[in-house]
Amino acid sequence: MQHMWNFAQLTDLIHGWLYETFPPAWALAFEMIIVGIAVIGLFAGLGLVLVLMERKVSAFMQIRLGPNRVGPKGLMQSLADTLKLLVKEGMTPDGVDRFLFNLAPFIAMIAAMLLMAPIAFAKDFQIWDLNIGVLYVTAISSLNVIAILMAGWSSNNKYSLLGAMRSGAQIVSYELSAGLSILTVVVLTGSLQISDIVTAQSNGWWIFKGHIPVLIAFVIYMIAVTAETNRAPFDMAEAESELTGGFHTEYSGMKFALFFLAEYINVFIVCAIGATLFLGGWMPLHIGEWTAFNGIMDWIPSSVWFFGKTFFLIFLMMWFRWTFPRLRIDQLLNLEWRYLLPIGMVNILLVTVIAILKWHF
Amino acid sequence: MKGETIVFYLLAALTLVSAAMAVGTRRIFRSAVYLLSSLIGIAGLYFWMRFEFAAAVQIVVYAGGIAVLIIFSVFLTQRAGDDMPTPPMLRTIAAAGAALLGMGLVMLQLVAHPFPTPAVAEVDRSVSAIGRRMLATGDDGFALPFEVVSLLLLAAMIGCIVIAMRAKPNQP
Amino acid sequence: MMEPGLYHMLFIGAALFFIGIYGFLTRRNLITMLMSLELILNSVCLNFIAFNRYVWTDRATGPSMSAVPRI
Amino acid sequence: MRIKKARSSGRDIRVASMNPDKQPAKFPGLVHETPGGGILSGPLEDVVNWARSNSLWPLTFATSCCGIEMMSTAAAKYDFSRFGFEVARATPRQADVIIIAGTIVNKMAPVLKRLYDQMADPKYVIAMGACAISGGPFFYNTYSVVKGADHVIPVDVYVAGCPPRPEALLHALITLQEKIKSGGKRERIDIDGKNI
Repeated sequence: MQHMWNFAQLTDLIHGWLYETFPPAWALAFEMIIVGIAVIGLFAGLGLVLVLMERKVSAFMQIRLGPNRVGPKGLMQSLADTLKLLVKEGMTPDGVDRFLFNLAPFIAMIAAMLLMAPIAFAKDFQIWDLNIGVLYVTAISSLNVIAILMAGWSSNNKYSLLGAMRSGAQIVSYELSAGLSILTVVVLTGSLQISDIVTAQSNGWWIFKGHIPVLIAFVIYMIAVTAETNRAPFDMAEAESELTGGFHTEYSGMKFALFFLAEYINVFIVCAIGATLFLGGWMPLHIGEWTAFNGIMDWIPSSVWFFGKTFFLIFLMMWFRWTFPRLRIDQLLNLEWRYLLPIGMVNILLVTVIAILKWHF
Repeated sequence: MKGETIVFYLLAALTLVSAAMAVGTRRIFRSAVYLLSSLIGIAGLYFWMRFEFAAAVQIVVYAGGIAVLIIFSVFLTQRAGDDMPTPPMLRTIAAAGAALLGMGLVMLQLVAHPFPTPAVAEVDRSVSAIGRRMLATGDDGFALPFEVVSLLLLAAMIGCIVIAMRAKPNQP
Repeated sequence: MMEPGLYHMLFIGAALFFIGIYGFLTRRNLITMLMSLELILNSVCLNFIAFNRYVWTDRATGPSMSAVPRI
Repeated sequence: MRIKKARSSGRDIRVASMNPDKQPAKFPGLVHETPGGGILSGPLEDVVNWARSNSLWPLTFATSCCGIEMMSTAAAKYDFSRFGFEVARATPRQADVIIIAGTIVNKMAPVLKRLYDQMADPKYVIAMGACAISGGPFFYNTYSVVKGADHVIPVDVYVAGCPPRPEALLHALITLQEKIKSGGKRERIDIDGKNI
């Protein structure tokens, strides 16, 4: 395949240079440091971009203008917010469990950072292509609920506790649906590895190849991850009109900003996984054996494909947020246990039949 | 010293120290959090041994399931903010003595017993191999335990549904 | 310090087991006893995996076996 | 001649300001000397003030009809999100500015004080409408209304009106922005040299 910018050359160049110049242990350490800095940089950049995007999308949905005074077209708005949150006072109120209260935002942040590892940002550009990539993502994303429960309990505040418990119930139950819809693609691919899943889509994305069951799985996945990242219409954990701020009621300044950032990073990650599973990740739009068409599509760099798809899904989630009213907690649990989960289970049976009989393209 | 060795000792320290804190602390919520970090340390050990599937399952089951279950039951049944009463001195000493004695015996056995360390080819730890073994009926298959556990799970699910079902309102 | 191997893993497993035993004997609270029991179960799983890694490396028995107590 | 006199008098003031004992008698107040000259911290302070002024997150706090105007300011026609105000926080820990939109009655006053105390520094206050400024229509013959929110908490910007139009609130917010940008801080009260 022809690509204009190939990240593999760049990473190989750095890798080779490091191992030629230094002894292996040092080279490994330097690589770790480089990856760490890159991930933190990506975090900061994504946080700024996504917060601004949320505000602009909300303005677009509500026929407003959105931030447009700070910097050109309001582009510096989220930078100003970040700087303000950095220099704002970070309180630790009396009566909280200090250790857990201060630990919780970092746990949320670390969980979000660990999730970056198996995501393929472009062709041959991946931090850790481990053989259980998708399962790893499912596993680590369940650590997030612990951070929320910790924050909610240690705040010593009834709103926080209620928000945390709601959030726990919600995340644990919606994880099942998300897992089932991830499994549909795993069944079709026959592998949990992210790179395998992406290469399996080189002649068409699963959402096209897998007939209607995969489409259903995609819809269920989007609903479930919207709930799992605690975003409206499923933002029971921080329902402002009922719980003032939910689990982060008592957090201020930078500790709150870490929660805020972790939420947006989680949104990015679930959308990236969704794009990888259903929309082919960095794989350009290929249609079967149409060589000419595929060749044209290959000229668009793979990172552009990946970020394009991911941001499309993020836009979808923001669209949900500013369109639907919030669900009540019983409606939320009913939706999961009475509709999504049974549909998902039947759906995975259908997909298994399709995969065994090789009906997919 | 290799980097791997350092990582191993860090993970071992995390596991053991947080396990000890989990049984030692007097606040029940903190105890649950320490337990969770100990279990994550074990998952790290699995990653260290390159059993990625076992590690991921460990995190899914314990962080996603059991820790949340324990924390919820703490919230719903205990007064999570209060300190638990300290156990009587005699019981502490007896328990510590029993644990140390058992530990010593096990260590004696461990040191005395030479385990074979064959240089066999690397094990196929892929998920599909584990899956085949789970459903194999032959000499080293796990079909029977798998089915028994499935039956147990089914019973548990039905029990959950029965408990959660709303009692029918009495028809007048 | 030595290169970590089977004995290190078995030591960790044994230590976890007896920490769990200690907790099980000292606590008089159902939930904390359950938590100690989790430690004991985990030490067993760790032993399975360690044996599979270092002794009987030709089969994927360890992960399968350790999956059963977890369920 | 006049210019020269002005210059010399200016120099006098500068000299006087360096030595607090020799201040001109008419000068109302004390001039405090800052050691150093603030060259290093100046630009950083400016950047921080720029960030603070452009990201004023209001607390959702509305006690009466001014709240409707506040909502109108937030809605599509006036849209205070243009200036970066739209992230209304329900919890005082995360809010920067409290817009007192409405009457403060005696029962509300302790709550208002508590909310203000719960906010993280730096925090700003806008008194919106006649009631919050002075008790407004309830100034006479009422036993239950606080005659101005500044009896309870310090106020940065007052907006007149009953209720003020959304443009007035926008103007107040921009005034607050300018106040922060110019480095104007509300003095903290010192009692026996201790900041409270």
